[in-house]
Amino acid sequence: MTKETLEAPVREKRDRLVLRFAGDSGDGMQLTGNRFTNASAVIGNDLATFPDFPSEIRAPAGTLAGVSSFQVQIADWDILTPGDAPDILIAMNPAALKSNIDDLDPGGLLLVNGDAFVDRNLEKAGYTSNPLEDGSLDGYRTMVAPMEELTKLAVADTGVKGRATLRSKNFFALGLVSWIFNRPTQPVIDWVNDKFGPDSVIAKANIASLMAGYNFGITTEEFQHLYDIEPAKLDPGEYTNITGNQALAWGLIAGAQAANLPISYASYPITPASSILEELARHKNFGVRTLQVEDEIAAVGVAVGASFAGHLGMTGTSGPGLALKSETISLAFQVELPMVIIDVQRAGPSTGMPTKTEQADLLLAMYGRHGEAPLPIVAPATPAEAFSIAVEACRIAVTYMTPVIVLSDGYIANSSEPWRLPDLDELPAISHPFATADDSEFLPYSRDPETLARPWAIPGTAGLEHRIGGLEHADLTGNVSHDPLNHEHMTWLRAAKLDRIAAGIAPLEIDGPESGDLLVLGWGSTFAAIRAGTRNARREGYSVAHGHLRHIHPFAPNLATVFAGYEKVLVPELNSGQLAMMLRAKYLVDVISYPKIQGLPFKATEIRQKVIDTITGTGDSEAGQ
Amino acid sequence: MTKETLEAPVREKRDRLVLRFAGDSGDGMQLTGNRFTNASAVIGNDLATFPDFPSEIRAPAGTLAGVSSFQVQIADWDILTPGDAPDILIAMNPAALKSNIDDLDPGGLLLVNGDAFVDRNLEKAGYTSNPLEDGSLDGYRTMVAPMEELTKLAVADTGVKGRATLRSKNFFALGLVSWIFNRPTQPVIDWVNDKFGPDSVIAKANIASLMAGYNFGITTEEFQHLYDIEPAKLDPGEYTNITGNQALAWGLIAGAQAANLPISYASYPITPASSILEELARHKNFGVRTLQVEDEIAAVGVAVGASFAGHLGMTGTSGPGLALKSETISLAFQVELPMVIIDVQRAGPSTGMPTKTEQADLLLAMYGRHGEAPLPIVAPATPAEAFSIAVEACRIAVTYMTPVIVLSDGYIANSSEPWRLPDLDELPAISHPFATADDSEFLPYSRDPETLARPWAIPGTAGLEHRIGGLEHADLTGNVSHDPLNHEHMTWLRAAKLDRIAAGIAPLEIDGPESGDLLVLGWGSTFAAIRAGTRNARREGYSVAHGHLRHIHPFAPNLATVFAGYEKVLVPELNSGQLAMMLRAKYLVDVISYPKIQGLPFKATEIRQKVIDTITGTGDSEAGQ
Amino acid sequence: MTDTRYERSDFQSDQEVRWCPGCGDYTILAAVQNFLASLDVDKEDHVFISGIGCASRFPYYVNTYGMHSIHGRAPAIATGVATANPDLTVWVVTGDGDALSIGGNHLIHAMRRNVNVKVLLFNNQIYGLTKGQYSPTSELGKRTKTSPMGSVDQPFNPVSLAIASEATFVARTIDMDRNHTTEMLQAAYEHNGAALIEIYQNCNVFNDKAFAQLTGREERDANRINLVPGRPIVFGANNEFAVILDTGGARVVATADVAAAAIHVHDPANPDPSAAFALSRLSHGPYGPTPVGVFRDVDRPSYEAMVKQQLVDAQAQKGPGDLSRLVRSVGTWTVD
Amino acid sequence: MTDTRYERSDFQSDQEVRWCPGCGDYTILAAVQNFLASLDVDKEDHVFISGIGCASRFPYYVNTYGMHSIHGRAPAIATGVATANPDLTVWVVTGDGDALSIGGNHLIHAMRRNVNVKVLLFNNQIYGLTKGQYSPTSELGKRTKTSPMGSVDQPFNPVSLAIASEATFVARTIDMDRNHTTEMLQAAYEHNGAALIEIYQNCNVFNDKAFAQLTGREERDANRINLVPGRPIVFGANNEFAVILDTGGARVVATADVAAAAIHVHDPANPDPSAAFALSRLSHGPYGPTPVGVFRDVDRPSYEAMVKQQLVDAQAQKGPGDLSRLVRSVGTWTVD
Ligand SMILES: Cc1ncc(C[n+]2csc(CCOP(=O)(O)OP(=O)(O)O)c2C)c(N)n1
Ligand SMILES: Cc1ncc(C[n+]2csc(CCOP(=O)(O)OP(=O)(O)O)c2C)c(N)n1
Ligand code: SF4
Ligand code: SF4
Ligand SMILES: [Mg+2]
Ligand SMILES: [Mg+2]
Repeated sequence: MTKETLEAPVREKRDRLVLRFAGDSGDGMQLTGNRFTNASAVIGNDLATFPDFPSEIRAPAGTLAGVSSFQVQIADWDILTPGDAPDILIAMNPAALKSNIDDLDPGGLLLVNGDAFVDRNLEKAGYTSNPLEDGSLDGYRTMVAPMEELTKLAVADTGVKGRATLRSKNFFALGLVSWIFNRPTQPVIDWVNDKFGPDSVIAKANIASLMAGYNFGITTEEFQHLYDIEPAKLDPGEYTNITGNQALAWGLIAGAQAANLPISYASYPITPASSILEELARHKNFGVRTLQVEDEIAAVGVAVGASFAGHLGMTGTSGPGLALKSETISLAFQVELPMVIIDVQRAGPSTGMPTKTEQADLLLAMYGRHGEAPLPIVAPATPAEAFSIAVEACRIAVTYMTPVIVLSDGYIANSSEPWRLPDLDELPAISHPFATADDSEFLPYSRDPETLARPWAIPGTAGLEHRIGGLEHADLTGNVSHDPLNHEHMTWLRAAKLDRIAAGIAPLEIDGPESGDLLVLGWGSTFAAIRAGTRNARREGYSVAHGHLRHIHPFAPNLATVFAGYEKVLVPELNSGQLAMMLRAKYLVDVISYPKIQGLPFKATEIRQKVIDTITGTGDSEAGQ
Repeated sequence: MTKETLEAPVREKRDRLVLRFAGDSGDGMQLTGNRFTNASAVIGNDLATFPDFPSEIRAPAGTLAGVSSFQVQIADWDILTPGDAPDILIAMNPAALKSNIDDLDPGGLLLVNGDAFVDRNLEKAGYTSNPLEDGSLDGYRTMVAPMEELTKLAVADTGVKGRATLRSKNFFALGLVSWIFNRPTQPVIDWVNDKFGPDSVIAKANIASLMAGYNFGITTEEFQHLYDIEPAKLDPGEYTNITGNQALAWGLIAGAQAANLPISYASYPITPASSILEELARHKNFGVRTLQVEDEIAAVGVAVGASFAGHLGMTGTSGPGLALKSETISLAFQVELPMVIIDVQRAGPSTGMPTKTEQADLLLAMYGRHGEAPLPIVAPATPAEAFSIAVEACRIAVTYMTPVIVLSDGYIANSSEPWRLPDLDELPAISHPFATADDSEFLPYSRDPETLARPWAIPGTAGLEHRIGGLEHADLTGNVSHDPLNHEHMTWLRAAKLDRIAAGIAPLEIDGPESGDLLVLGWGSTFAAIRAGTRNARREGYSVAHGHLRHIHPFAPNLATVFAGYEKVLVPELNSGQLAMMLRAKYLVDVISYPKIQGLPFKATEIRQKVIDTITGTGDSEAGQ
Repeated sequence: MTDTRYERSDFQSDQEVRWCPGCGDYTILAAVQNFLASLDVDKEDHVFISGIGCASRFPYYVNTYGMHSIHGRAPAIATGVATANPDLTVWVVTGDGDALSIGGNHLIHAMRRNVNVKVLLFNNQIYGLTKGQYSPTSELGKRTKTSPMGSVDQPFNPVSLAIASEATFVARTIDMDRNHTTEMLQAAYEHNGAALIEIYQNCNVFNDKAFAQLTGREERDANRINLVPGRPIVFGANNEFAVILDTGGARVVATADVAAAAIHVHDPANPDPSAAFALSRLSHGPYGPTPVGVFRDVDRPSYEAMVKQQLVDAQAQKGPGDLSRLVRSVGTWTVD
Repeated sequence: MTDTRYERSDFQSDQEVRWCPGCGDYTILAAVQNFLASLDVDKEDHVFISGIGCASRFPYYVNTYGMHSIHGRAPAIATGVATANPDLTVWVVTGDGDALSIGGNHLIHAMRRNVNVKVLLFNNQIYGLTKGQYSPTSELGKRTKTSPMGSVDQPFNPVSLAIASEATFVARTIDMDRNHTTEMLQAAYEHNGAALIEIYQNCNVFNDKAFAQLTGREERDANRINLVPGRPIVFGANNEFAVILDTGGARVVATADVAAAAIHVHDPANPDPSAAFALSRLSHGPYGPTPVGVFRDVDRPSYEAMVKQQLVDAQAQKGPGDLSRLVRSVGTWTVD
């Protein structure tokens, strides 16, 4: 079997394709998916990814609970979501097949690691007969490759031994898929060499497997149906592929740099927020101090102290951690220090489903503090947007001297998409209200008339010595005060900052007609599904528009005007209707809540269907929240 | 000066009078007020009290910051509030005078401890001239008594020495006031003997001072204008005078007894909740276990453990503590164990004004948990009602297997009122869903079809061994599950408990017409002021009714119907409009919020005025929240 | 009831065990299940409370009552269980992060109160569940995802900390040594009051071989110091090393270099914890000679026993609680 | 700049001091203000962070930078301040409840990390601010509002606990002894790293005379053990008592009964904390002979110094942070 003996393969051109890699947690599916994504990015496809981990703990190999998957959509146009259902499924073992096959498009391509379909594994996955043999896969284009056998042969000369010989089988799969989709192998090879060192046994084994898979594709008749996807017509510019947590971390660095402030980021590890700490810890050369501390309360405490000392104090966590931080955030609010607080939401309540996504911490962020303590909240709509949202959070925190909450979620955190690099020189400078001493008495609670920010007087500055604290204090002087009218005054004054922030927010932009039957209003990670779903419905002739909030508190000031243009308002959320509740209370609009609480993102098709049902009055979509 | 030489004093009959005792924190004003109240209760007056502490720390003697006061209204009819402004002010020093005189009714009676008006004290209070001499008190009926001098003389033979001789001067004042208001001294004497032991020096000194004050009244011409207040025409029954925290503690004991469950109450001291722990700690003979633990998180943790082990786990705190408990409450919710959580609200945010009252933790109680974790919330309207609300909280917790939050506040906690003792035998039995083993497989997340309560299987019961936890779990079995549809199902199932609870709640009762211009809807400690204010307005011909929520979550099912009867709805709250927000969102009614955020309760006159303004459309009352 | 009425399988739940293959948690689970089966305690009287972490999955696998609670709070929850029902045998399973990072305060307070709970602290010197960040027992300079340039945090010595928290029972064992683990479980079980067992546990995924010096065939003889009550502390393949205690603390010396009488005789029952503390300082992380065994085992009334006694005393003094008297206790008046 | 450029009044704020008359906090405040005035440190470089409690009102009265934060969290907040700006002199003022009850975890972690903060723990063995509940240092059996039948909680020994938390500096002093307090402040100030000073502080309202055995005219001579580095530990009016250390711990003996060489010579700089720990056990609450002075004072790099060094090293290795390179670090492609 040499190249020459083969006929030229069929090349089918597609505008988009959805792939899902599925295997055991130990099979390296996330890595495989990421490398495939990267190779696709390099040749200019647009893409969106969705990694899905089994649960927070490693399950025994081969079980359903241990299945890990990574889905990516690649396209020659500006796609938004990682796709609803895969066109191609790569299944590394019976459990992966079992838990993913139902999602595969009928007629879709199924690529299977045949070696894994032995009795023991079939049993672990709960199969009573071998699906590769019992005809149950007849609806799909199924291709079975002896991936383990071939990997073993491929790595024979590289020096790996024993169990490790099988470790590279994901690279075999990647090589095969690269051939089918006409992806270059060089970016993968470069990455492997960079990661493991070109002389390492592991690099050699991975590369040998990769090429074995690729060559297996070339040489096997079965794989002669190839797909081409042209580079996407993205806006001109320089792109990189980025996950939400990475974008957030970089955005924090950029925001603090724009404000000319050092970062102190204190955190306690928690899924899915840990990788922000991990990413920031790698950039100490930016003057970023990262502190892994004893718990979430300490983390936000450290951030308060750092901000008091003139740093931009930051802390990041997920829901359980945000709950724990409540009391200290209330202090930060009361002493009016800048701070960025990140909550990468996951499915709750309690420990819930820690690796799954949800948007159910919104009301905790809004109201989860004792006393009257309103805080600004912003939320990125996509992984890449987390960069600019982080910068925006820094801007609000420093400009208005207030803690700011960023609500991201597990989906945004781990998913990736191409990000057009912004012109970094054009990031707006953020000016911080550092106080300087003059002859007059220093008043720590005097205010900038425009922003209502109080002056930030940094320890070490002569002449500005002062004390702050969590007790109610008199306007201007900050001296402890239990005066009833002062308390009322201060309460409204602190709340008034939100109005000032609102005044500085861009109006909400609408995708679609400015008036019509239905406005779909979303926030956070539901963006892609809503945008795709509403556009699809609009193409079918429905009068629907999409608005997406980046500022959850305060709202963009034009929101009431926007509402006025539509018959109905639909709010899809990955919670029981939390934003819907806020909107109903504030605008007295009979917002229709569309909740999904499955630990999974919306699919574009779900949104499209709900849009149509809502407009036509079918389905159960008329129920209020 | 013997009795005989005197003319018979003038006796004026009044239907109600408001007294305020004011002095230094060290002067024992709370004790004095309480004893006076008790003596009034014993002769059958209706009454309501309002203790007001200076701040959480003892300030230097004689300063404005150190002033402590106790207000009581006594009446011969069913009054509701401690009164808006005092008719009689007892001022023990210049600072007490200065910070209270503005509240005294013009023409009111002012009783002053003249000995305290020396230069040093005047200066500390910020007086530049002596108000007893400079004519500034001319508008009042002022009576000055040399209380310290006379106290010293009175206690000369009792054996007290040195500085301690002056300690009893509050009893002198009490004796004098007892004379003026024709209160019996015996209840005070009994109490003193009981408290300090009849043979103790301190009891002797206090009693000597008390009688000296009383006799000073008899013998001095100045005090010949006396007041009589007849016993109130209260509903027949046996009464006691009770504070909110006492009522709460007793109600918890009663509720647990009704459920036939032992109490484990775990808490960490915090103003104004500490006295619940202190009260319960005194009743170990009821089988009440009280645990003072290291912090609020441990407290709620202990309660979770106790409930798991088959006790009725309870915990109590104030706002900062509730914030800290959030994460663990989420666990209690997720594992569906019964628990009573008390939040005695105080003015926030952060440490705020710890001794002042506020209702600003409502949304924290509603939403202060990550993920979807809706909990029932109940709130007492008056101090005495805290008893039945505590019983109700126990009922809901045990019947529905859920944590329940009780929202009290500092005003209710410390105020007292006469409480007509309920027929304790008629307290409804609460049946707890203890599981028993049978042959079938035990399903820890099976449910009572009516209440949706899961079975409560107590460690130690053979055959019911099972594991629960904070991870999402499968319906029925409780095994860890990350199944998307199961998560959605469980989320709605847990939420559905609230509907079942709603079905068991009595409809909201309305005081006043069932339809009309205005409904004033309140919750918690604003009851008395709203009831009095609305009744006064109604007597003046305004069409206004008052409804008061005891169940904040879920709402009484008839609420929507009630709203339909009125033109407008006004919601007065000691916060920025938190209940108003909830009502607007749920009912899309343009509720008008009337916030007061001063650390003080509403006054009846404020409510009356706001009612009139709202109905007539004057004032700024038309602004929505 | 006989001593052998249970088998290990009686304490195995129907849930699939989900740790990484090779994880030290498996051995500990087996040891505990076997130990439970050896006891004459009804299985429904055991309660396992855990926090969050790999170790904290433990209760799911033991067929008794159990709660997989939240991160760091197990000692508080267990306090609630034990105080409510002192007849139960309450176990806490926790990790080094769970017990010493977020849960440090609850742990030290449970120790000082002497709540009758048996705390099994699986110390793998890493955060396993969250995938490999350093923990409060990780060595200084450790490079992990969150400390790419090395950790700058001095680690805790859990045994020292527990002793200073007024613990009445503190021991250490190693996952790989099933017999020793069982001995420690037995001693903790027999102790009346709070008991902490630090179990060195290998996380073969994120911190493999952390305890190699104690478990490695070549290293272990030279490093493992067995603490045996009433016995002079000697160790090494041929007992060539000994431990002496002087005013400078505990030190390892060559047995040959000291008089037999100078060798420290281990006495965990000494009310003064100073010697136990000094021994705990021999190890700071298992780098070099490390004592295992019971460091401290002294008597003090348990928290729940005292709580219960107060209820009994109160009833003896005031009679059983009478609600109708209570509500009348501050005086009443009657309106007709 | 001279050594005497400040007066006490420079460190007095314009806020009225609001403790109960007679409270031990007044003396400590005066000692600290005088001490600050004696230092050659610009007053704007001091930062006082406190929690909640009577003691925690302290920052309001000191005319430097300060924060009266929330209950128990001062060590964490101070860690943030110190790490952000190692040039500041950071003080934590806390109470026995604030530091050891709700704040216990932050305290022990600050100690092990060796954050360069000076913790002044005002131990009055009671909750003052909340009006007299027992605290984690209250003696067993103490009757308070929340323990009407007596507390059943074994108290912490703060010095033992700090030593076991890997603290590099631990001392104890008494409010009434201004000179000794100042000495301890000086020693803590000079120490590079975390320093804890337990200050026995009389709460004359809720726990009066708790320290009478150390301050009472008749009792103090027989009970106060002064720890002096390099000196044999003897005490009593005529040095009639001595402290010896043996394998059973520290003990008080009659000086006459032992050889001079047997008396323990105090060495706070000993890297092994065992002797310091043993000495800490002499007191458990000030009931009987109680050591005051510096128990432990050893060198270890401070947390913030190491944090800072890593920034310097990172810059040396990778150059100063370049945002435009960062965003390109995982590869880019260009669309025209
Ligand atoms: C409040 C909270 N914070 C953080 C986490 C994330 N988290 C879960 S386990 C863990 C640490 C696990 O380490 P350890 O206790 O040593 O257990 P191991 O996994 O090593 O057995 C962390 C940080 C959480 N679940 N909850
Ligand atoms: C979260 C929280 N819980 C409880 C309290 C109430 N509280 C304030 S100070 C204090 C204890 C004070 O004791 P300590 O720290 O010993 O200080 P002291 O008043 O004795 O100086 C308590 C329980 C609070 N303010 N915040
Ligand atoms: S991560 Fe480590 S501790 Fe956790 S299960 Fe795997 S090997 Fe065990
Ligand atoms: S209560 Fe005690 S500690 Fe607090 S100020 Fe008064 S005397 Fe001092
Ligand atoms: Mg661990
Ligand atoms: Mg104290």
